[in-house]
Amino acid sequence: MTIAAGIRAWPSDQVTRVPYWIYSDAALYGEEMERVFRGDTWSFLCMEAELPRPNTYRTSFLGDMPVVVTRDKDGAVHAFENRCAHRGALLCHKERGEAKEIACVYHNWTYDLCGKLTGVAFRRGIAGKGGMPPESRPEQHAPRQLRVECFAGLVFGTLGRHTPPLETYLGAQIAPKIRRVMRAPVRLLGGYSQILQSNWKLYMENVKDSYHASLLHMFFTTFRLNRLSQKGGLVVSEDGGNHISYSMAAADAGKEYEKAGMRTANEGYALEAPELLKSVDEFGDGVGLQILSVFPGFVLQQIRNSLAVRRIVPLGVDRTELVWTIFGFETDDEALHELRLRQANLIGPAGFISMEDGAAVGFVQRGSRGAGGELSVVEMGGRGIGSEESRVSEAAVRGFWHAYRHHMGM
Amino acid sequence: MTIAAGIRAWPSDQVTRVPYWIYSDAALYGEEMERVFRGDTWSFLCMEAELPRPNTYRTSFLGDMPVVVTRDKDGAVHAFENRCAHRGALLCHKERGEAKEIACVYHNWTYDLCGKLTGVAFRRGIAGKGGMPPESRPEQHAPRQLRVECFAGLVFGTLGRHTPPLETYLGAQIAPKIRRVMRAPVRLLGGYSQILQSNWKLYMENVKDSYHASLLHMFFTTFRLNRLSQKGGLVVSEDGGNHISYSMAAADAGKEYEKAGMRTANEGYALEAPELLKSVDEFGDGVGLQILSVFPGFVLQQIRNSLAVRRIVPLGVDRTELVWTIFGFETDDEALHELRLRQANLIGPAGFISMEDGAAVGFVQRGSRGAGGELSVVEMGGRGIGSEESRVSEAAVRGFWHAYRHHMGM
Amino acid sequence: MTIAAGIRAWPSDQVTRVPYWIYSDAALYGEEMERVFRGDTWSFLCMEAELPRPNTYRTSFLGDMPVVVTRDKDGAVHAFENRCAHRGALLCHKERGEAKEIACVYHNWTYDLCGKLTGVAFRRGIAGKGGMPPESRPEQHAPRQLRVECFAGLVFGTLGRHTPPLETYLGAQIAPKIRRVMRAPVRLLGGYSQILQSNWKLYMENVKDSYHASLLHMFFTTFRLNRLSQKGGLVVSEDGGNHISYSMAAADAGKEYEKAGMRTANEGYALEAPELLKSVDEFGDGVGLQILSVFPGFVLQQIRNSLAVRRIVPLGVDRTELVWTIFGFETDDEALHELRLRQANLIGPAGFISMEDGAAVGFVQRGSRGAGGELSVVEMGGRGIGSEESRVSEAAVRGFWHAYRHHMGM
Amino acid sequence: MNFEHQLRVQDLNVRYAETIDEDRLESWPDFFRDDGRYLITTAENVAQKLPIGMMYATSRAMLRDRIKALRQANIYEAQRYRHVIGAPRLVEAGDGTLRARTSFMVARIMHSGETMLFATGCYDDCIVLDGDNAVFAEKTVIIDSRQVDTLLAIPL
Amino acid sequence: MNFEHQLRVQDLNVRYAETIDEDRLESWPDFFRDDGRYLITTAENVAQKLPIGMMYATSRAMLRDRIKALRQANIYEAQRYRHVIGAPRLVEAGDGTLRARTSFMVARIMHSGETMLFATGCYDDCIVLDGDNAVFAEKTVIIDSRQVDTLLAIPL
Amino acid sequence: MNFEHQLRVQDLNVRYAETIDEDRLESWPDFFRDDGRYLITTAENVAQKLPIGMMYATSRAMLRDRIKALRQANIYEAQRYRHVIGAPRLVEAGDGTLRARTSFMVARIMHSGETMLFATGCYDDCIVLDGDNAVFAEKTVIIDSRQVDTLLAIPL
Ligand code: FES
Ligand code: FES
Ligand code: FES
Ligand SMILES: [Fe+3]
Ligand SMILES: [Fe+3]
Ligand SMILES: [Fe+3]
Repeated sequence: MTIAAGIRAWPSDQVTRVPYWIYSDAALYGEEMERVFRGDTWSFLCMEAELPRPNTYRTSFLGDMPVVVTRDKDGAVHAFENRCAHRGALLCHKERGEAKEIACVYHNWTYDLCGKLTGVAFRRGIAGKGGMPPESRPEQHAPRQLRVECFAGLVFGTLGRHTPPLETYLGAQIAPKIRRVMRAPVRLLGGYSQILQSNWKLYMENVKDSYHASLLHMFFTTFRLNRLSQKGGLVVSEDGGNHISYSMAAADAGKEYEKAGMRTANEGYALEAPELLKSVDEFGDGVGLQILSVFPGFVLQQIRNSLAVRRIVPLGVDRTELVWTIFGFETDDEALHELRLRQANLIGPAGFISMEDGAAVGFVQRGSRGAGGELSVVEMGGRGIGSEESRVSEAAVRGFWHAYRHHMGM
Repeated sequence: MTIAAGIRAWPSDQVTRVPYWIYSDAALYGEEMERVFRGDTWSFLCMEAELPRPNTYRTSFLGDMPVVVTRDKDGAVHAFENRCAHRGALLCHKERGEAKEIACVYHNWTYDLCGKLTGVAFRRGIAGKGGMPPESRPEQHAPRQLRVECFAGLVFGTLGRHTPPLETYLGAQIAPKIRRVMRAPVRLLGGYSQILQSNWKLYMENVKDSYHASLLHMFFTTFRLNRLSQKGGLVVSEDGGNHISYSMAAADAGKEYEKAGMRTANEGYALEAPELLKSVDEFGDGVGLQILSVFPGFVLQQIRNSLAVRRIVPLGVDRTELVWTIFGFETDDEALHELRLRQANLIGPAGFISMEDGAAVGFVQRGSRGAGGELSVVEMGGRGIGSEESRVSEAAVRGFWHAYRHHMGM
Repeated sequence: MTIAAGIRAWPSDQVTRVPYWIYSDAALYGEEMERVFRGDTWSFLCMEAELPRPNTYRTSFLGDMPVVVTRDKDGAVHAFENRCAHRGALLCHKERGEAKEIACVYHNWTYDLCGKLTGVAFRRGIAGKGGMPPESRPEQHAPRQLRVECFAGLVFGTLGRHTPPLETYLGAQIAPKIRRVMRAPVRLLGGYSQILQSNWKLYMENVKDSYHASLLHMFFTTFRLNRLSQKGGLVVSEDGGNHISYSMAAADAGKEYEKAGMRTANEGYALEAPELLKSVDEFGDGVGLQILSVFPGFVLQQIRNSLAVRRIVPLGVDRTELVWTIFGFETDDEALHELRLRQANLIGPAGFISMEDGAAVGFVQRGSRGAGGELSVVEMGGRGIGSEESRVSEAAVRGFWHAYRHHMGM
Repeated sequence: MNFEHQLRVQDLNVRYAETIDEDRLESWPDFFRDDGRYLITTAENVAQKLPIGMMYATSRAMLRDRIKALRQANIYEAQRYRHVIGAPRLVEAGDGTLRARTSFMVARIMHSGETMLFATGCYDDCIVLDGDNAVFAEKTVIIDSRQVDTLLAIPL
Repeated sequence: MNFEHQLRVQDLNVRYAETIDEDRLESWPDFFRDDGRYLITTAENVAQKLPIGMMYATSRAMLRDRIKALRQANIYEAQRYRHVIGAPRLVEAGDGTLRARTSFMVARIMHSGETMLFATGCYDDCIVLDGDNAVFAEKTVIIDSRQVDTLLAIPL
Repeated sequence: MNFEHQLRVQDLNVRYAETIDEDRLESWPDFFRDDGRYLITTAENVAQKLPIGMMYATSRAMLRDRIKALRQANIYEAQRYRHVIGAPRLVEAGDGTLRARTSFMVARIMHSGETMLFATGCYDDCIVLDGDNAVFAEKTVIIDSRQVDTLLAIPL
């Protein structure tokens, strides 16, 4: 891809230094919507379970572009721009619903659930007067169709002409880890969203940053839910864009944090109601925590028995909505169901763990104001973007920038 | 007019396709304020009735530029920039008031009601010290005077040097339709405003779009207040900028909507209190609805006996204030007065009819996000901007773009 | 300094005319943050009294850039960017506090109170895995150190390489007037801030504008607290950037305002509780009012016995925070203390006097919208920037623009 | 002051607001007398003695028509209100009716979650008590701002 | 708890707020005792035990001066407030006075219609009841934010 | 209606909110019964009958753990709330417990002074009265918006 006029150059050939203007340049933000989100990338749109029956739809976003995701009468899933062919009104203005066809409210043009324009009100006028010229082809301006692939109950879409097949895009090491979590038919437990006062990239870096987890999130460390000293690993896809970070549930007795005198170490801190942390090894592999991300904006989370997908919706250069959908499985028994509800205390805007990510990304957005010309340092675990046994590494963050530069042509 | 650097080109020589970036380009918005609103166009400022006596004023806007409209001691109406010659403070910061002269609060410079600078505080200093050099000519920076014309009780203003006389600008077919409505001395009934979450042009298109009325506004159709199948017409001024759309009150018994299966057809829907729709033919011509617009931002409405003027105040590229002033006539009897109050239920932000326009323009602003490069289709009624018998036409919308391109030099 | 691409040119070689776009050009605003606030200028950061003990800190701003001001264990004052060397998070997210060292919450990197990076969490990894390459030099990206000077209990900082020593910068006539007010160890009385709906420069002009005081602020005039006819003067530093305006407490019996028929003259207006205006000549020089400003954003105020420092924090091209800190002296007796509390009614957002400045600057921001190409007039007291006996002068405002153009290279 | 009336009117207001906030709009007209009068206007219109309203009904039937139109005819984005209402200030009109003035704030929550302070103002009510029941003979909603964001579909 | 006191203080607060919101500022001082003390300060100042206020009066005369200045001397854009006030929490001080803490939110509505959540905080009051009458011996308005938009002309 | 219950529940709500707004969070769990249930969820989840919450506790001990974590473990910027709460609508459950629905608005004030309307919604409570004391057996906080700005550290 050619370098767009008005896009600033990356300061070096490395991804170990990131310029701060990348989080605050409004023109760049516009380019990202085109090149990253509407380019050759896969964006998570929704879960298949959110389209429970034929003739249902759900609205979502491809970057900042509104889209409609539908399940047609035959059960096939489609996605298209949420924009009328005529004058561009939103076709669906509800979060979700049932519909056999979609009628734009403005002039009543109609569409089938594939996004095909099926009717133009009074196209031939009334009593031979008015209406459209016979040669008009409004169909040519129909909402753009997304290429859609469903994988393990997750619906992804792309506008890119050269986006590789989803499973290839995910990579041989990441795809199986999605299947690992999505082990049974999904039961939706609910959702909410979090407005992050930061650029969207800061959140994706945060998710890929296995280094911060146990340093920012004292709750993790204190209760040894996740310490860098626990057995685990970091896997980055070849293109750098996708990753998983995982750790084994087995609490270690290590004293590295205490030795290093980390703020996050906190002996003699105990819960009055330890049942909060009770969990079961539902995946049978002893992995207590797996954070998985797919470039540009998808996250799949397993924290003990708390499962959720998260997707980002950029709202502006310094504002991002993070949409959480929490789920379990149809096969859950009452006990496991209750565990998931209780462990929901760990996640989301009020999560003992994840609330802090909301604070952290905002701190960077504000801390780097006035530092446009400066560089941040991404050198933990070296300079590479490869997988590592150690999570004391920013390899996945470097991977993110590797993929970003590729798609931005920077 | 020459094409401004940094204004994007119109995608074709037609007005049947409109690029979506036109609603979201911030630089373009700035140019519009200069070229359209402060160019060779007439903007509606207020009703003469809002300046009831000599020595009264009212603040208004020319696009985003604050202006003061006054009636001087001799009853003449003037308008000028609401900006002090000295350092630029607002001269009047109230909506309306009485004044023999205007004093800027910041340093007490004074103006007469023509906007002429009449006093500079301590211009000669105090005790021979300080004050302005004798050769200073602050008068050269006085607030810019608008050319003002009053027509049928409506006050218009322009900053353009080459704006034609108002009546010429309105056009031979439009001017009489203003006179038609403004049939007697005005009695103000009140007002309010509506904040539209859209670019200003989307609202003006909406007003000129005779095609949407009975498709978006079910209330219209259901009660046969306005159906495209009713007798009526669409008149567009030669330059395209001004229009009227009208329909006869006589309800038609047509079944076109039912045949076409429009969402807007709704048999067996009736009002418990039909008095809401009771009306009289006060203009004696059987016209039940007349919507009239003048480029760039004025609307005169007759919906049965509900009369109002609307003016737009752009607040930003994606925000617009729509100011409504509802009126009747001094000659109204109690019955007609009460009809107007009751029919006010049809209009404004809570209007059974017009509330939907507030939603629709926002839907386009959001629906077209991410579609900057795409085009909308304006082909109902062909490609021309001429008047038509049929309202199944977007001729007036094309007329708007014709006038817009002219003023923008696009 | 060279002229930046994309900065518009100053319209003449004079400072008697100021273009209105200077208050609304977003690109220019960004340049100001670099060239003015992070250039060769001194910004007031806080009072020494806000760092009462060793190992205390306070957050502040250099323009829009967050900074930390600290007092180290030896009592020395330091200031540095409030941005972590690693990924740029705010280092301190509290207004003020006690700390022996500073730990970034994101990854627990630590700093001493000089802003020196002292610790990188798991720099060497864990159990020989992960961590930073030995040759990494994150120290090179440490938060930028400000040069700091304390003067008469006030802490100033600069990032400029060529900023002259503070006392030189203040100028021979201004520095002593700061000392005059800061006559004893400070006792903090409290503070608040005011959000101004205007560009930051409009507030600084307002402060330097000795002409407006008695014309806008009727309270001043009515009670003869400050009339242009009172004995006083205006002093401007050579570079134009700094100023004092003062007037003697002795009420004059002059009738200039009454003669000139100023709105601000208001005979027969009296207070029921005149104790509000009771004051003592604590400085022993009969000066009842001294307003002092230092370019770009500092104000020191003595209004009778009401003492305060004010600093501006630009929040955007049309929004500014004005932070007030009100103080007295350790040596104050109860009577003087009570006088200060009572006279606080004169200042701040609710001040009988200063509330109006909040309104005035907003009036200019809004009044000049649409007048980007027009010029405001700054010609009171001639064209120079020199000191004057008369305060019927805008010399200090011209001085501001002189200094501004110098730093902006305009 | 009459404490019982105070608490009964407060309770009336709470139930009135809850009915709207929980989207039980079909029951909303029942808070009015058959010939109940309902008007939404602005403080500016009231100050200028201008009669126009945004919603104006002179009977419960008209209120039912309003709701019917909202449900069946009008197009608007899914949204809800949240009223917070102050204590009423009552004046006993003697004839078994009470006049009450009550301040309110209403937040509007779009289906997307976007929340704004949508309207502030006061209710100027004429309330009829009979037995345990209390209904509005007149309710004038005076909103402080002349500006309404996008549209005002749901009554206040 | 004393229900009568509860309702009387609530009524006092409602009338106090209404007087301000309806711009009857000339009557505002009458809610205070002759030697009434009125202070507007911020939670931050209170937390740091710093005494300064934004408005500070130690007599009803000073409150009248405040209003007089607003009406005759001060320049500010036309604006109104809308108070919504919670229920007071009362502590009987025994000596016929009550201490009350009450949360409030105040929206500010500019003449243009622009509306914002202008101030939130709590009233810390000392109230004197005599007979049917209730007045403030002390009213401290503690606003939660240290930031005030543009200016604070009208009392809270 | 039972005026005493009305006023007692109103008083309970005021003290509950004040405890949060004045950052006396250590006392917050005491407003609940030992086996008290506390849930924060959204109107959207409730409407779809989806069980997940943002905070969920089934005992006072869990509430104490929440506060302990806020104080000792969690990182978030200094902030405070201001609740304004409407009058409760009570339903006597007979068994000495009351069900109450109460509307609220909560403003959030950052240490910097930045203020926003942070949450609106209603409390769906089950309250146990014994003697002079009243505690929550269940408190469900249903926020109207699914969006939360940045984080929700302090309970609502
Ligand atoms: S915009 Fe959809 S039908 Fe016209
Ligand atoms: S700005 Fe108007 S007199 Fe100075
Ligand atoms: S950003 Fe500060 S330690 Fe990483
Ligand atoms: Fe995290
Ligand atoms: Fe319409
Ligand atoms: Fe001033």
